[in-house]
Order: sequence, then structure tokens, then C-alpha cells
Amino acid sequence: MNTRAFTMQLIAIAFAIIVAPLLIGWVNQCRAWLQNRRGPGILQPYRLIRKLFHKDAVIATNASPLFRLVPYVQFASMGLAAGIIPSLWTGLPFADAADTIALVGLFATARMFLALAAMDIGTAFGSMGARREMLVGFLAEPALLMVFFTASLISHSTSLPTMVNVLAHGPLAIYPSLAFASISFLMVLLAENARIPVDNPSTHLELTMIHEATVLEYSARHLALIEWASALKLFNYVCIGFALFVPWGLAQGLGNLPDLAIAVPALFIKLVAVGFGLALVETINAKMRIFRVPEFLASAFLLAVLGLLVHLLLGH
Amino acid sequence: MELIILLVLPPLGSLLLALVGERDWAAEVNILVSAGTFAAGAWLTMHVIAHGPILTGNEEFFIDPFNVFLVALTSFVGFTTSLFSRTYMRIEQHHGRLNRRQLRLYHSMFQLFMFTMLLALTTNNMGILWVAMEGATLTTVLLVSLYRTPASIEAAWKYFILCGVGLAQALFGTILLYFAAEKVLGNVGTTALLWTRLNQVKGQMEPTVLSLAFVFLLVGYGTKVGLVPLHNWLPDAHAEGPTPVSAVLSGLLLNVALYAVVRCKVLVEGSVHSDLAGNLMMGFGLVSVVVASFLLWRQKDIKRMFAYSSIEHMGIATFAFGMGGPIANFAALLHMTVHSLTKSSIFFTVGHATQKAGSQAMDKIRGLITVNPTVGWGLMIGTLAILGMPPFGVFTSEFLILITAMRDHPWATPILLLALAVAFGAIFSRVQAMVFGETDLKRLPHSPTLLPVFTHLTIVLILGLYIPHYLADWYREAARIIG
Amino acid sequence: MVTPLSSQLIDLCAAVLLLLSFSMLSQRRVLTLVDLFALQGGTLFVSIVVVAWNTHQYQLFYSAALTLVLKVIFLPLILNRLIRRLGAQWETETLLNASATMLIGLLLVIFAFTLAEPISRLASTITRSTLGIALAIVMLSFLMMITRRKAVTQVIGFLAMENGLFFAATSATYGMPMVVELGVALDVLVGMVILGVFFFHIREQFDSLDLHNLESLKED
Amino acid sequence: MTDPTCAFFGITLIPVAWLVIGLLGLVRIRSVPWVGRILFPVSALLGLLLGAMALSGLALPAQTLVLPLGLPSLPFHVRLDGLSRFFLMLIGFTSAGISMFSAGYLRPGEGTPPGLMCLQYHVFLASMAVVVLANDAYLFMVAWESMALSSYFLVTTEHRLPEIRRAGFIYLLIAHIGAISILLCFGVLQGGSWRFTFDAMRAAHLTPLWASLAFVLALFGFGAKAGLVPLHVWLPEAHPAAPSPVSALMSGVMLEVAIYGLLRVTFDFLHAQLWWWGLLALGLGLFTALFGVVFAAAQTDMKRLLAYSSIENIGIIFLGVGLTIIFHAFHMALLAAVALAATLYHCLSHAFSKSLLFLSTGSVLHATRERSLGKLGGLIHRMPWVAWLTLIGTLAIAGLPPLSGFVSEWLLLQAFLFTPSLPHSFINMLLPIGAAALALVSALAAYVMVKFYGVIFLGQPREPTLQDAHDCGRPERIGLLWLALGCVLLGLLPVPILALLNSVSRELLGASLGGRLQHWWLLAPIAPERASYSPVLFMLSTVALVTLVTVAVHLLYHGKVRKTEPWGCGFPVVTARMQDTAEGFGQPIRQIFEPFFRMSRTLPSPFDTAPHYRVQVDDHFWYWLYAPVATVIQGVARMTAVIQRGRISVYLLFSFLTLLALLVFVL
Repeated sequence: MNTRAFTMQLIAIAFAIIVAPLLIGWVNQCRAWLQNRRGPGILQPYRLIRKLFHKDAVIATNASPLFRLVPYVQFASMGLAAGIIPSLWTGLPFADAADTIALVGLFATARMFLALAAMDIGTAFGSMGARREMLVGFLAEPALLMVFFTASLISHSTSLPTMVNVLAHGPLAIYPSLAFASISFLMVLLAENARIPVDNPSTHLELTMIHEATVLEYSARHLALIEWASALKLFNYVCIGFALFVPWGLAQGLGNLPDLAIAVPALFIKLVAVGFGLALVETINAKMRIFRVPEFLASAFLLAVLGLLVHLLLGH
Repeated sequence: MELIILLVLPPLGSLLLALVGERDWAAEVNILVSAGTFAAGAWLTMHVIAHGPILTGNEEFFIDPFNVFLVALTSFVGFTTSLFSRTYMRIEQHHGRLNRRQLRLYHSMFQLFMFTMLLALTTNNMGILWVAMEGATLTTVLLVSLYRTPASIEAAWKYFILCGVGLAQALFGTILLYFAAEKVLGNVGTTALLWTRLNQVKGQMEPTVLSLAFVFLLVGYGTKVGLVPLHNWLPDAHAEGPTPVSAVLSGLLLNVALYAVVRCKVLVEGSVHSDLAGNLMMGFGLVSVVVASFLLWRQKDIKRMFAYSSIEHMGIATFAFGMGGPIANFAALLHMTVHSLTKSSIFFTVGHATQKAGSQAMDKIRGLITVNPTVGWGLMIGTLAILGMPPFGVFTSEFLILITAMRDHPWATPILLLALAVAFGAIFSRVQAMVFGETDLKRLPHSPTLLPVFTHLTIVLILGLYIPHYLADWYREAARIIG
Repeated sequence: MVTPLSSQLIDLCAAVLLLLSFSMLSQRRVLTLVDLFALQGGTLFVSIVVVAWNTHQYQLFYSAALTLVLKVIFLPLILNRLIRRLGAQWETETLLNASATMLIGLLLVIFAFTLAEPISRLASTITRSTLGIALAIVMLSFLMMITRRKAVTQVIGFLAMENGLFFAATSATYGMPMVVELGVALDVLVGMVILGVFFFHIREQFDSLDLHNLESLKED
Repeated sequence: MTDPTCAFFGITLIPVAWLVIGLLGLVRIRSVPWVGRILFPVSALLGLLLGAMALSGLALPAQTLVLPLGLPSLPFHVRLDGLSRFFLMLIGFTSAGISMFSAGYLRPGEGTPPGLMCLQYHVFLASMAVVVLANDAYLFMVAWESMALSSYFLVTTEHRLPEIRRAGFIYLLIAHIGAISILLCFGVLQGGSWRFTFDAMRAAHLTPLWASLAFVLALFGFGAKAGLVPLHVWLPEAHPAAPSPVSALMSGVMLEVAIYGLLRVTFDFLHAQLWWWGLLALGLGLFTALFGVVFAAAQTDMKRLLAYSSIENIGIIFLGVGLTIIFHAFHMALLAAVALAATLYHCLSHAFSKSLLFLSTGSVLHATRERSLGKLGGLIHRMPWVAWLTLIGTLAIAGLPPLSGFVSEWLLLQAFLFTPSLPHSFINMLLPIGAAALALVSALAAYVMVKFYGVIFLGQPREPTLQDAHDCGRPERIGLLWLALGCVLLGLLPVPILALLNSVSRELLGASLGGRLQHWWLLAPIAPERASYSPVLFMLSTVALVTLVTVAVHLLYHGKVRKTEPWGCGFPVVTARMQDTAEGFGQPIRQIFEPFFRMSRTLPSPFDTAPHYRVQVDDHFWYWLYAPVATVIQGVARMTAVIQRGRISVYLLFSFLTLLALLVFVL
């Protein structure tokens, strides 16, 4: 890979890392508005992270090195994912390193480490959170994979850039299978990013929380990294969604200036829309009982498989 | 010459032991005589390998590859058994189950039994063959009833009556054979019962008579082989007699009876130009295998169980002989060899196991390996060998038999395999429980002689991996004779 | 040279033998059974002598003598003494009532004849037709062993079977070779001795000769 | 090594050498130093040698040899071709690690004396090598059954415990039945030539019917050994019963040897003619995988858990075999090659990772004398070596990038993605479900592995006794390191290794990935734009990012690190018993996959003073399949016993009737 591509790659990652908290901020803001609150403002996540970086870290006495390693792994893997998922332009050298299947694997690795870290301290809530996290994971992952399969059957490829190129720049066609896929993807997105109705990001009511339980023992810089990583995760998922279902506006290849001039605003428009949509979903839904979560995700999984079958039945 | 030694030594030994059998050194004498017999047998075998079949004593004795290997086997197992029985009987005496008179009877009858076996094998005269078989019955009846317990008396009685009646049928068959032969050979006194002569003229003998004769002979000698449903005496006799006797019953007597059947089959097939004889034997063999393997599940007494396994294996061998053809006969001969070696070694170990436990009930015998590793491993390995586990010889013969069955009688193969699997489950589950686990068994007053056990098992192991050329040629030759 | 008389004689003997074995089949009293057995032996002896005389098979005289000594004199004698010593004069009851046994016996005889028919057609001897009878006797005594419950009677049945075989040997073929005859005789003798010993063992173990004592060894 | 024939002899000599080592063990049967410090390291070296020789020869043509042993009509034939070389490599490299570990693992006074155990162990190794080398049915069967026997004795090392005896019995029984069906399979395969050399079987031409029969028999026979559902019942019994190195050997090597047999028969002899064979294998494999992983999630004994996870992996491998057959039957050579590569690769990765995990359980067992997950925990502080190396194995077996397990799953999923190009619409409909199930299985595997690792090594020790657990000794470390290294390398360098497999797939399928593996760093089996995966790049960039972030954070960060008690969530005391137990962790899976289990639960009533919760999870197949068969056999036996009722008259009647019947028959 030549230097330009490499620099562009780094830029892409940096861009994602910087923009990610903004999305969270936007979603929270929208929720506040929808719930007739003023809201802390879009930049709140940045402030939070800064604050955390200036605090003293508190670590449980029986924490193992694994526990301290995990936040970095989290952050790094999400960063890498951001390097693979085309957010502005498709010409990403890293995309060769990992196609969609590997991407799912990457998310799985991150989750596994998070769960292990949660079990490391050995408190009741840590292990509970780990269990629930994995429970969500083992149903969400296959669903996500099926979504990718549907797309890859259309584009005859499992590497995201190729998919995008086919879907965005190929002859415009309506894919009913993608409709199924998109719904199940949305459900997966909600589950994976600990949003309502699966989880409630803004609560610490122990018995209902999933994601928060796993990071209960983290503080200061570690917590900061984790929060940032989860923001990145949301951003990544949203970008995947864009790439698969509304790929228009993405610059092809490394992209020349005019393309980028289109791509950047396009992305932001989409982000704004999606952020609002998420906030809406979270507002009109109530969090479901933890026992319902498997059913919710199973239906997501089945929807994805259904999409696959629909594609095979209709032949496109 | 060596033949004379072979046939004279045992009766002399029997006489001698009848006189001095109760002395302390009687067992050594017994060993000595058996060793001599074995030497003679080996010598005879060499001679036959070197110069081919012998026909002597105005044609009354005939040694060909078929029976010479049985002679060698018989004298060898007889020898090892005498080795084993020395300590075994000492321990029995020590436990007070035997007095000196019984010991004398045992020793002298043992030799007499060996004599009848060897006579039956070496004679060329079908009549003498019958006489020898009957003699074998009588001697073993005495051996089985040695302990004079009610059970042993009952077993001996059943053994006597059933085999006596059976052999009576065999005699009738022999008469019919003679009757048919006379038509061809003319009533020239003795020659009309000589197997060699009959073999020459088998083509001209009257088929109907011979087929009838074969039925009687099969029922007769088949009773002694222990073919279902003529087998009923066998488990009782094996279980109630002293262990060395069980060993020779399983290891030798059944073989010799089967030998007699096969000799008759050869004649009949020559005359009756249908494979009647073969089919009958296959039928009996198959029934025996299946019934025995299922009956194995009902066993509580260890010696009884292995008696049934003997029935099963004799069934296999009979089936193989019934199929006929070079491979099957080869396999059957091999099977007879490895079975008698393995089964006798199993009985040796079983004998000591029962002495330790003071009972033949299997749930009394536990954890042999912990109390006496050699006995335990001997029993375990022997069992695995008899169950047809490679790399032991039994697997070799069963493999050959099975592939022949697949070729000639595909319908029979699944039945055989099912039976083998059932037998495996039955025997192994019990033996494992006896060999392994915790134990409360006590040590023996005399340390057991396990040299025979491991000699036998080593031979069986070698036969599983490598069959020496002369042995192979020898079996082939025998297989050719059987046709 | 074969005179019809002799062959008639032999047929007569055969008929008598068959008759005797029938009566043995139905006989309850053990001592009478022994006498019948002796009678059977006698008839056998006569028939052998006749055959030997007519066919000049002189080695048959030996076997005739053997029969006389063994089956007419010796065995009945020791059987008698044994039975008296053991006090086993009475066969309490058979497994099957007499008439049924007879009926089965009759069927067996028919079966034996049909079986022997093709063989005797081949026979060139003067005794051709008697092979069937010999077979019939063997089977009848077999039946007797099955139906009786006392050790002694079973043994008598066994011996009767031996008689049948001897008769077959002489009638079908003029006797087996001498060695074989001797060997068979020896076996029978030894067998009898052993059985004699056994009676006592059984008695002292089970204090009766009833066979239902001997049913402990079995699969359950 | 350069001269192929000398390498061939070298390879054939190594089993012999192993046997010799085993016999040397008997020389000083009770001396741990002799066996442990001398013999086992030597055999580990031999293993390495074997692996190296096989590896170096992978591309060579087939070589054959006839030994002057065996039956006069059928002497021992030995053959060395790509497939056998591959599996020899697997056996050699894996066993090297395991033997090294065993060197330190042996302790005096545990069941079988070490010398004898050494003999059994090496007979086991040698027989596995010979199974792979054998080129005629007889030698194969001999080696196959010796393998079963020696492993049986190894399983029953602790024969004083009744459940271990039971396990051994079930194991040997099923192995024997499987062997019988393999024997039948060979009987069919010789196809009328009545010669039982494998060459004859290659030459034989079978009608589809007979070929199918042979395939089904092979599937049954080898499946019984590999633990294919419903023939798996022995596996979760035998593996926990055996000493850990033996479990490692059985799970990591023996199961793969069974796969070898299946591949040999299906592709080499039967040439994989019919597509429905593939469908059968695929269906069974999928079910086995799902079954295994679901049961693994419900286990509370660490070795049982691993055993079930082995069942799962075997399922995945069978699935791969099935895909290969399907593609091959439809003459899609390239895709068949992809599927086969995935299958073989999974064998390799499973061999390394599963033996690693079993060995680590061995170390845990030695350190804590505890097998039940409910009594472990927090061991990462006491035994860091084991813990960190196990983490690698855990991630590998969970199929996470960039480790070994992921590569094979990636390839398999790729293969699945190509199925729509099949000419058969029915399968096209069916296979996506398969892909979905595979995805589900691998996700569940991650769940199981989190449970395994988290409960054993993380959290607080659940028992006070765990405080004095000690880390494993040096030989064990070497063994574990070697296997972990294998997992990592297999994960990072798939391309060179797959390139080595080309010769194998060319032999079996007549096609290979050949030219498609130009860049050593980029795995693109079909075409880079189609699908690509570059573990090296993946790994490098992750590491780079981690370091970058770390550095950045440490520049940015000004606070200190304080250590305190964990937050008690408002509870007065936080005890170790508040952590999730193994049952608790498996509970969601148990709930979701309820129909899989036969559960017996005892729930406490709310008024219990000492509430007690018990749940027992059983296998349906035991009650549906095995128990009925046993009862049938017993019934038949009871019936047959009628002929042995002890009445002499009846016996006489038998023989009389037999006589009459035969007379009538011949009349």
C-alpha cells in the first residue's frame, strides 16, 4: 500500500475517533429534547472523557493485569474496525486485512475481552454483566453475520468496499432481502450498543443493566477509554448500516476532493438523521425484561436468515 | 518311533501315577511325562514337516499335516497345563478341597486323558477314533467329579449321559459308514474303517447312506464339540471340574471332537455331491455363536461364562469349516489353535482368581490387578485376546473368517458380527469389574505359576502379527486336505 | 448258501428285540427292567450266533461271547446287586404315561423303518431288513432315557441303546472289526463301573437316585 | 531429510522407536525420574522429528512399502502420501507438546505405575501413527484397535473409581462396535477383488448402492470414534476420566485420526460420488456441533466442558467434510478445495488448541485437586503461566481472530457463501441455514469459553484451599508454550500452511488453491476483491493501535492508580460465593435450548432455612437410544436362558429332536 493510501487510512481512523463521541452527544441531546429536557449539549461526551482522564484511577485489589489491559484492547479494536468500515471513502487498505466476517470476529474479540475483564474482579455484578453481555453477543453476532451474508450474496463479495461499490454504484435495484436485513441490523445495532429496549445506557439500576455492569469496576482513564470505545462502536455500526443500506454519497477509491466534498456532508446528514431516529426509538420504547432479550435477538437472527432465503428465492 | 513314544508315554505315566500319584513329587512326575510327550509330539511334527505324512502300524496310524498340528498343540497345552496344575493343586490341597487319593486319581486320569486325545488324533481307524472319544469322556467324567461335591456329581452325570448318548449316535454313524464302505472295499476285515482307504474310495460310496451316517456322526461328535442345542453338558462340566481340567476340556477336547467331525465331513463331501455337510455345520455353528453370545449375559459364575465363550468360538470354527475353501479352513485351523491357547491361559488365571476369592461367583472377585498384577493383567489380556481384539491371533482368524463369510454368505456376516459385539459387551463388562477396582482378596499360600499364561499369550500375540512361513504352509496343506 | 430259515430266525430275533424294547419302554418295575435287559442281551447273542453260523464269519463268535459275558451275565448281575443295595426297585412315575410313550414309540418305529428302507435295499446281507429294527431299538431306548426319572433306569436305557447298536453292527455289516468291537466293549464295561460308583456318590449326596435332585446347575 | 526414501524409512521407524521407549518404561517401572525426565522428553523430540519429516515431505509423491509381517496372504502394506503426511505432521507436532508436558506431569503413586503408563501412552502414539501409515485393511484394523485398547487402559488409570471403570467400558464398547462397522465397510470396499490392500480398494469400482453402503458404514464407524452424535456418549465420560495428557491426546489427536479415516475412505476410495452423502455428513455435523456446544455451556466439570467442546469441533469438521463432498460431487473443484482446506485446517487448529486446554486443566488439577468449576476461580494470580497460555488457547478455540480457530471458520463460511452457485436448488435453500447455524455455533463457543476461562482463572477463589495453588513446572511450561505457539502461528500464517495443503487436496480432489495464494500475508482463496483476510496485518495494526493508545494515554494522563476493595454494590460484605457459578453462567443457554436437555431440577421453597438448588443435565440419547438397546439384549438373553434349565431329560430331548430333525432334513 502506498504512503497516500496509508495516510488516508490513518486519517479515516482519526476522523472516526474524533467524531464518534459527537454522535453519542447528539443522540443524548435529541433524547433530552424528545423528553422535554434541555440536555447537556452535544459536546458533553468530550467533557466527560476529559474529566475522566484527569481523575485518579481506582482499581480493585484483586484485579489482574488482564483487567488493566482490556480498555486499551477495546479502544484499539474499535479503532481498527473504524479503519475497516468505509465512513467517507471506500479505498481503505485495511479493508483487505479483514472482510466482514473478520470484522464480526473483531467485534466478538472485543466483547470477549470485555466479558473476561468483567469477571476478573469477581463481584456479583461483574460476572452477571459478563454473562448477559455474552448472551446478547451469541445471538447478535450470527444475526449480524447473516446481514452481511445477504449483502455479500448480492455483491458476490464479503469485503465491505466491494459491497459498497456494487450497491452504490451498480445499477439501481430494489432488494427486498435488504429490507429484512436492515430491520434485523437495526435490532442488532440496538442490542450491541446497549441501547433501549435491550439495555439502558443511562442507568445504574444493577438488576437491569448489561453493559454498565461489565464496566462497573472501571474508573478514570480506563473508563474513559471504554466509554470512548463504545462511542466508536456505535459510530462503526452506524457506518456499517450506511455502507450496506444507504451507501450513496460515499467517495469511491481514495476519493478526490469533489467526491469528498459530497461525502462529508452526506455522512453528517445521515448521522444527524440516524441519531434522531435512535433517540426516537429509545424514547417510544420501554426497556424490556432481560428474559425477553433472547427472543428479541432470536427474531433479529431469524429475520436475517429470512432475508437470505428471500434473496435466494427471488434470485436477486 | 516318536509316535510310539507319544502313544506309550502317557499310559505308562498314568499307571505310574496311579501307583505314586499321592506323593509330593507326583506333580513333578506328571510334568516330566507331559514334557516327554510334548517332546515326542514336537519331534513327530518336525518329522512330518520334513518328510510328509506318515502311515504306519499296518495303516492303523496316520499322521498328516491336519492332525499333526493338533498333536503338537495338544501335547504342548497338556505340558503347560501340567506345569500350571502343580501349584494349583498344591493350593487346592492347602485349602483342603482335595485329599491325596483324589490327587492320585487326578494325576493318573490326566495322563490317561492325554493318551485318549493323542490316540483319537493319530489313529486312522474311525472305530478307534470313536473308542478314543468315548475313553476321553470316561476319563474326563472322573476328572469333572473330582471334588465329589453335589454340583460336581451332577455336572459329571449330565456330562456322562449326554455325551454317552451322543457318542452312541456317533457309533451308529460309524456303523453306517462301515456299511457303506464295505459295499466298495468288500468285507476285508479291518481296512473298511481306515480313513485313508475311505478317503480313496469316497467317490464311490453310497450318498444316501453317507448323508445319514453324517447326521449321526455330526450329532454324536457335535455333542462333544458343544454345538447348540447339544451343548448343555458343557458349561456345567467346565464350571464344576478343577480348573486345569476346564482348561484341557476347552483347549483340547473340543478341538479333537471338531477334528473328528471334520474328518467325517471330508468323507461325506467326497461322496454326497452337494454341500449338505457344509450347510449343516454352518447352521450349527451360527446357532451356537448367537445363542452362546446371548447366554453370556446371564452368567454369574466366571468359569461358566468362559465355557459359554468356548461354545461361541467352537461355533465360529465350525461355521468356518462349514464354509470350506482354502481361506476359511486356514482360518478355522488358526482359530482352533489360538482359541485353545488363549482359552487355556484364561482358565489358568481364572483358576488362581477363584482361589483368591474362594468362590467362582464373579461378584466376589474384585480388583485382581491390585492384589496380584500378573494374574490381573493375564486375565485382562487373555480376555481381550479371546474377544478378538487385535493384535492377537484370534482377531486374525476372525478377520479371515469374516471376509470369507462376506464373500460366500453375506447374509451370515451381520449375524456373526452382532453376536461378536454382544459377546464383547457381556464378557468385558464383567472381566473389567473383576480385574479393576478396590479389592479385599487375600494372597495365595503358594505363588502361582503364570509362566504358561504368558507363554500362551505371547504365542497368540505373535500369531496376530506374524505367521511363520512353515506354519502357514502347514496350515495351507491341512486346508487343502480338508478341501 | 443262505437258507431262508436262518434269515427267518434272524428276523424273529429282531422282532423279539423290538418287542422287548417296547416292553422296557412301558415297564415300571426296575428289577423287571433289568431282567428284560438281560433277555434283550440274550436275544442279541442268539442272533449274532445265527449270523456267524450262517455266514461263517467266525470272528463274530468272539463278539457273541463278549455279548454273552457282558450283557447277559455280568451287567445284569451288578445292576441287580446295585439296585438292591441302593433300594431303588421302584420307578415312582415316568414323565409321560405309558400309553402316550407307546404311541410315540410306535411313530418312532415307523420313522426308523422309513429311514432304513433305502439303506436295507442296498444291503446284500441276509440281515438286510433288520437295520430298521436296530435303528428303532436305538430310538426307543433314547425315548426311554428321556421319559425316565431314575438314574438307574436311564442307565438301563443307555445299555439298551448299546444293544441296539450291536445289533445294527451285526445285522447291517457282519460285525465291526475286532479291535473296534473290543474297544467298544471295554468302554461299555468301564462306563458301567464308573456309573456304579456314581450311583453311590449320588445316593450319598442326595440320598436318592431321583434325577430331579440333579437340576441345580442352570441359567436363571 | 532430502532423500525421500530415507525420510520415508525415518518416518516408519518413529512408531517403532516409540514402542521401544514404551518398553524401556517397563525397565524401571516405578521410577518417575527415569520415565518423566528421560523417556518422555525423548519421545517429545521424536514427535518433533516426525512432524518435521512429514512436513518436509508434504509435497512429495506417494511412497509405499511392504513389510514381511502380517498374514501370509496379506502382509503389512505401508503407504505415505500427502494425506497421511499431513496427519503424521499433526500427530508429531501435537504429541511433542503433550509428551513434553507429561514429562513434568507424572507423579508417583497414582493408579497405574508410571512405567506401565509410559508403555500404554507410547503404544497409543505408535498405533495412531500406524493407522495413518497403513495401506491395507488388516494393518489398519490392527493399529486401529490397538489405538482403542491402549487408550482404554490409559483412561482407566484411576480404575479404583467405579465411574471411571464405567467410562472405560462404554468407551471400549462403542469403539469396538465402530471398528466392526469399519471392518464391514472394508468388506464392501474391496468390491469383488477380495484383496484387502488399499490399492485394490482404490482400483475397485462400486455401484452407487454399494458405494453408499460403504460410505454410511464408514460414517458410522469413524463417527463412533470421533464422537459424532448420537455415538458421542463415550466422549464426555472418557475424557474427564483419563489423566489430562491422555485426554489431550485423545481429544487433540485421536479424534483427528478418525477424521483421517473418513477422508481416506470417502475421497481416496469412494471418490465422493454422490452429493447426498455430503448432505448427510453436513447435517449430522451441524447437529453435532450445536449439540456439543450447547451441552458444553451447561457443564460444571471443566474437563467435561472441554469434552463437549471437542464434540462441537468434530461437528464443525464433519460439516466441512460434507461441504467438500457436495462441491466435489458437483465437480466444483476449486470450492471443494476451499472446503477441504478449511476442514484440514480446523483439524490442525483443534489439535493444538484443544490439547493446550486439556493440558492446562491438568495443571489446574494438579495445583488444586479440583475438577468442578464451582470450586475454582482466581487462579490467574496463583498460576500466571498456565493462565496466560490458556487464554491463547481459549481465544483460538472460540474462533476469534487473529488466532488459529478463526482461519478455518472463515474459510468454511466463505465456502458456504459460494453454495448458491450449486446446480441443485434444494441444497441452495438448505445451506444458508447451515451457515447460520455455524455462525451461531461459533458465537456460542465464545460464550462457553468465556465461562471456562472466567470461572477457572478470573474472579476470586471460591475455595480457601486455592490460595496455595502453585504454577506448573518447567517441562509443563515448555509443552504449553509449544502448543500456544502453534495456535498463534496457525492463526497468523495461514497462507504458507494452506500452500502446504495443496498437495493433499490435489491428491484427494484433483484440484487445489494452488496459484491463489501468491501473497504470503494475504489470504484470498478466490480473489482479493471477492474476500480477503490478512491476519498478520490485522495483528500488526491491532498491536500498533494498542501501543499507540497506551503511549498517548500515558502522555495525556496525570492521575495516579490506587488499589482498594471492589465496590460492594451496597452489600455489607462481598464474598466469593456471590460470583456466578458455572451453573449460573450456563443458565441462559439451558433456558433457551431447553429441549436439548433432560433436566432434573430441585428448587428451594421460599421458606427454606437452608435453601438448596440442584440441577442435573442429562443426555436424551442415553435414554432414547442406549438404554432400550441394553434392555432388548437382556430380554433376548433371558429368553435364550430357557434352553439351559437343568433338566437332563429336556437336554436329552433336545439332542433327540435335533437328531430326528436332521434325519428328516436329509431324507
